[in-house]
Amino acid sequence: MAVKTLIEGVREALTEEMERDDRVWVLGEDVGKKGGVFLATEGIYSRFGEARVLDTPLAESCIVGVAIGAALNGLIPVAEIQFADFIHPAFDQIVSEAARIRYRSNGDYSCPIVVRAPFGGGVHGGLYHSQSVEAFYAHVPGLKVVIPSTPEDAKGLLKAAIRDPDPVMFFEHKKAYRLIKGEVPDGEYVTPIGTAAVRRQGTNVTCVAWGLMVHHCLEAAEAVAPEGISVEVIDLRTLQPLDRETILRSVEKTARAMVVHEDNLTGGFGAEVAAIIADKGFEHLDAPVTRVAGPDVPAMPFNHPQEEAFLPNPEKIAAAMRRLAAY
Amino acid sequence: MAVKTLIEGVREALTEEMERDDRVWVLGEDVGKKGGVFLATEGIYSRFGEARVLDTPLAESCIVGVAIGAALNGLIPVAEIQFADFIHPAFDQIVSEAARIRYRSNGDYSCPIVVRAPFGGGVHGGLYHSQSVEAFYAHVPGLKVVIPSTPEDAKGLLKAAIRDPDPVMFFEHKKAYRLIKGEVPDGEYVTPIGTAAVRRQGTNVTCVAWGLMVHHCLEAAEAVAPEGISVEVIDLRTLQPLDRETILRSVEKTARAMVVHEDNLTGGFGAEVAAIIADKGFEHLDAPVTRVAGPDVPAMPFNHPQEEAFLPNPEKIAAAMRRLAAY
Amino acid sequence: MSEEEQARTTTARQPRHAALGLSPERLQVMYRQMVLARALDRRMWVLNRQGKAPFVISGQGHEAAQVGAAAALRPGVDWLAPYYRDLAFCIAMGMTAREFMLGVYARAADPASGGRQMPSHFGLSRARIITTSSTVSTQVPHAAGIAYAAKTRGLDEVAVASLGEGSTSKGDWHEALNFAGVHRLPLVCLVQDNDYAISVPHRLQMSVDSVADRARGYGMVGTTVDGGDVLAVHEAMKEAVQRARSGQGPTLIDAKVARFTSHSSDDDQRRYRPQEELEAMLRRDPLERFRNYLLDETVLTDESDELMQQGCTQEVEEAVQEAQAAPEPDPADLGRHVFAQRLDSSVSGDGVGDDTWQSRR
Amino acid sequence: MSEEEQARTTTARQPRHAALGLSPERLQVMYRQMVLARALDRRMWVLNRQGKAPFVISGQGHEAAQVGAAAALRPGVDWLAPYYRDLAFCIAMGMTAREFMLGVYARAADPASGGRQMPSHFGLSRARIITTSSTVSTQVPHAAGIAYAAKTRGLDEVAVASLGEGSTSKGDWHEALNFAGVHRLPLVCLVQDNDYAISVPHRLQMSVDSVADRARGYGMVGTTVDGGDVLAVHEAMKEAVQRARSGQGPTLIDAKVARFTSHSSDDDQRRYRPQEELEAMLRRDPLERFRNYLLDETVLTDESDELMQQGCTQEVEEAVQEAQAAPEPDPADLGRHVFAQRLDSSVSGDGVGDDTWQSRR
Ligand SMILES: Cc1ncc(C[n+]2csc(CCOP(=O)(O)OP(=O)(O)O)c2C)c(N)n1
Ligand SMILES: Cc1ncc(C[n+]2csc(CCOP(=O)(O)OP(=O)(O)O)c2C)c(N)n1
Ligand SMILES: [Mg+2]
Ligand SMILES: [Mg+2]
Repeated sequence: MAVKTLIEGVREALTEEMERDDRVWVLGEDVGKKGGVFLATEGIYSRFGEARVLDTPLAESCIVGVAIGAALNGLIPVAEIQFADFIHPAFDQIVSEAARIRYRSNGDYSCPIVVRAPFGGGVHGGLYHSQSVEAFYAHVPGLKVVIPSTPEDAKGLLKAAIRDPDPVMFFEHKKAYRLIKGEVPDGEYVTPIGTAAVRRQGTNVTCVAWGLMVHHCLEAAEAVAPEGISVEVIDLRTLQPLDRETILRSVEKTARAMVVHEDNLTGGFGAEVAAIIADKGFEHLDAPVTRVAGPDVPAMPFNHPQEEAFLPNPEKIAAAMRRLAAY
Repeated sequence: MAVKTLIEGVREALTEEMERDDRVWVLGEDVGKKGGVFLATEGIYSRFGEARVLDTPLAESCIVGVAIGAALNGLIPVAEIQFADFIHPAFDQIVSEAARIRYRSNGDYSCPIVVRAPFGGGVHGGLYHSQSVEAFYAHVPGLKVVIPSTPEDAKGLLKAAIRDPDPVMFFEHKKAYRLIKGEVPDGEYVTPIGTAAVRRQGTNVTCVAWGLMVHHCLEAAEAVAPEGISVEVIDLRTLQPLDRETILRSVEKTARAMVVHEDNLTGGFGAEVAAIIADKGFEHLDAPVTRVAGPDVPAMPFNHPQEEAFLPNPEKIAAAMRRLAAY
Repeated sequence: MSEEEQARTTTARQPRHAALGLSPERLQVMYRQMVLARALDRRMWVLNRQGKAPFVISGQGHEAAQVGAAAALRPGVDWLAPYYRDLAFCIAMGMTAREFMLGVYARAADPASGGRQMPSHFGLSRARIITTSSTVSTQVPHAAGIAYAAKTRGLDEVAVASLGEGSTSKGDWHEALNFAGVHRLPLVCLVQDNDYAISVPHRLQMSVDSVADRARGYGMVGTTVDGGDVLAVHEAMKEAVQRARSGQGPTLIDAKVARFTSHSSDDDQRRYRPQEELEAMLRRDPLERFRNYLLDETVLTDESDELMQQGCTQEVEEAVQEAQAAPEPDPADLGRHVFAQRLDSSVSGDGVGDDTWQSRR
Repeated sequence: MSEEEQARTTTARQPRHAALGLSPERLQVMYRQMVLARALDRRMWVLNRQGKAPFVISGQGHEAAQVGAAAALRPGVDWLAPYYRDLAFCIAMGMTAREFMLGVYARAADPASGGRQMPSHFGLSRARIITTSSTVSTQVPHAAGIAYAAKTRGLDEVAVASLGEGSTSKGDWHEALNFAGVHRLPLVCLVQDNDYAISVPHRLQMSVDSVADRARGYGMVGTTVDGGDVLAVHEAMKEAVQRARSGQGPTLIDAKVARFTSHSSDDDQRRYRPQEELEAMLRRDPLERFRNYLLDETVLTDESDELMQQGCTQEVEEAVQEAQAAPEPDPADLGRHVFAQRLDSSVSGDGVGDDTWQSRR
């Protein structure tokens, strides 16, 4: 085991999978010589060459559309969208095409592609380099949506995504890329898509999160622990398919639930988690299902004070934990 | 008052607003001579001419993008997207542009456009002429999302949308176009965006819906009434801004809540409504917050048996009402 | 070859088809594909009027362009990313009448989608016809991706993207053609320009007479052909395929065709097209034109034609009978093929809406 | 005109600028715009190294193209849909140094966005510079819409869309140019081709040397110009504007420029551009070139140049001081300008995340 950053986990997964299977093909803007704007693909171009690591034209719909076509003809494309904010032009190709290839052909065709994109804020990205987009895609049947929060998972889940027979949206929190370090097992492993991880055991409050927010929740949980509030933190890891069992089992124990995400509140994926708890976990609930999320403004401003004001952080989360525990 | 169809309400609103204000400009595919594929703009071309009713090239992103630009230079564009299923290519222009013009310019610019699109199934539309897309847009701050369920509202809300200083997504259930008839007031009126309508009073169950589903819920409510189940049916009319007060006031009374939509369940707008109830209405709740929705398949099949199986209908809704009342 | 033909070839000009390397037998096959497609298409409208086919979208008037193009391809090797008017194209690539009619009836055995999609939303892996949506132009980047994979994997395969002229206005078309040009992919883009996108006329769709004028901007060859002339289209396509296979990159072909029917069964083109235009158009039937050529060249006789027509009618009738009798899709299968494996956790929610579905899984 | 100049004009050739109708005074204004833009740009990088400007994106090397183009426009009448390299363009259209620096510092008084956007995301209604996002090419349909409104409202206004060559690969670009061609709109699309889109070289972006080759396919005129030559760009733009204003439709101009700096402060172009290429490029400074021309034509002297440089430096310093001292945006304003009216019902949810925000509204 060695301590690595989250982005190293991503890079290792790509490299190992490209070694393992020569059908794996990386494409995107600046993924080649430059190694990607975050250097997620650094060294991959020099190792595998232009035929397997393609700097595409600046056209997101084309990137995903070409990936779909290439998958139909035997490649396993891993497309990088430079920022999640710029995935919107590819919305149609992802939602109406990739997600439905198998369904609409009644199983005659399939679409094993991965679409990777860095998301999230707190890096002075402004309105167009900070967005969270997971809620859009988690609403679309036919897509899997994966968001790792640790280097180990980044590697294991990306490997699973590349091996998955269906399209996987793989979102990487850009602030977590270098901030989050952790042990990465030596040797080959794959982390199955579809199971949440309980990152911290607790008995009073269930706190559900994904991506960087998991770490904020853990910090908040530590902050309230001395006050006698015991928080269980669940890292969803994959939003679709969603591990409802782990969530509901925890709520059964704690009777209090909250969801935390960076995306704006209304219609965020937290709504789905809250709705499931309010339905399937109702009989166990002793308090309102709470959400901590970005406010309903179009996106996160560039300037520091407003960026700060937008973002959920350990203090804001801890305050919500206290309120919930005291209900 | 005269009895009219929902699509007549749409057409009257367009005609009257174009009469009232010559900045109002209709654009879209086939909106001209043909009068739109559903004839929503029938007669408008012959009345106002090509300069004010433009058949655009087949390019949805262009339709919305051009509408934004025209709005910046003094027009009030009402863009028709032929089917909500084909709005996805315009996702970026709607989400990253229209919704943010005001916010990102700190109020220096604004974007008074309306984007109309027929949505929904039950008309043998198959995978690509049946979709519900409201959840995507209701998640985007900066957009208003309006879905009328009656001819009166279709007219009054569309007029309000055209007069609104901000971008409004206006979704019309295509099966409701001719199926739903109702009184439309004579003379000028505008229905304000942002308030729900209680379509039926009740004391045992709160049932929240929008679009065609409102009518299914009313039918279901009648069906269970003889069994002593009194259902209050709320027609949201606008999803964004959402009239939380009306919802919560009703739940306070009934202590039981359900949401019905045609869109697939996971991440549908019903999740948001359920989450709000589970939070702000928690202390009043006596039963799980229930959702009746389309299943999590990529879209509604064309063939009749599977289309039927997909769609929520009065029987399915009534069954859920009974279960909820009996909890 | 008949004696008369041989005489003619030796004594006078070489017939056009011979110059293209098309044997009389090949011509007969092509003609039959057109006849069969037309017969299926017409039958589909009858079914629509009978209330048996709720939705019809038609290829009548486009057959020469499609069959001419297909004749330059190798079924099962080359790929087709078709659009909804490509009935004749798909027939020529290997789709059977029966397979098509199963789609018209939206039967469980419909190989394109198991009855999930509207008719004419083609797809058949056996024939390398990819699955298509209704959203126009989305298939063009797919074709580019297929061609890229072929090139990078060293496979001798050509990908054809087919679409209408209106659909070239979409961003996806541009993005895909640009990509294909950059990588000199083995791709042919066949635009079937029938002058209308539903009701929107050519003049409101683009400012050039031929979309092939755009080829140069993508660094590719562009050709405009009379899409009513099966041999002209074949010639253009043959050259394009040669170019693709020899590493010389993509081609953009603009075939001028005629849309005989309304856009679909939901449309009435008399609302927006002048009567004279419609009449003039219907006089220019590509099928007639090919028949006359074949009769002239004695590749066909009135008798053999009659026989072929009958054969096609019968084939269509059998397909209709079979499709009519075939079982409808099972509502229990609504949840199949969302993913490779069924995921219980993706099946969620309450209400009978998805209870129905869940209960049968 | 100086005596010497007059002598030259009468005795020999007419100077290029005179042929274009540009007076020496106008040239001086243009030169000053370039000098000021360059000075602001360089200062911004210094601020970045000092940790005062977290993000920088630069127009150095593009100034001649921008100022040459702007000189053909009427500020306050014609519209600019700019992109992030258009500092000199915006200066020439009427944005002040102070306004720009308020954006670099993301201050509350930043007129483009109140500090919400990254620097160089221009927007200034007073100068008819529309608000822009980071998402490339989205502004091109906006410009088309502006031009359409101008045309349909009978206004004598021209819309200019400005973008990089990489951004022409996007669907929005195609869709907008097609639309503009169909309606012969008063639009000019200025592509600033600096050979790279971040690290992606021209050869992987498109298969033609000049994107102007695509003009014909949109039924419009296309020109390729040396974007390092302010007068050449001006000439092309002047013609385009005349065309637009006289109802002859849109023009596509491809101006070949050089990207002197890395893509942005987050990039290092030495990673992907050869050293020789960088060195050769830096020797071709459009600002130098214009200065030499002006010195040759005696529109400028070393002394007047020195004075102008000093003036610009001072203007920049004042702008920096003012911006530095200006207040930051108030977190309480996070929720402003989502809609015209504040909507209480759109403010929802729990947790401190939006409590903070809600509490201050
Ligand atoms: C993206 C998208 N927008 C709108 C539609 C609705 N629609 C279906 S066919 C069609 C016209 C297509 O015209 P063209 O490309 O010329 O093909 P044709 O039908 O004339 O052969 C339209 C607008 C669609 N299918 N997809
Ligand atoms: C749709 C979209 N995708 C990706 C990006 C990230 N990005 C910002 S600038 C840029 C390169 C633009 O290149 P070009 O158009 O040539 O302009 P240049 O920067 O060279 O002037 C990229 C890829 C973006 N802003 N928008
Ligand atoms: Mg057409
Ligand atoms: Mg560039």
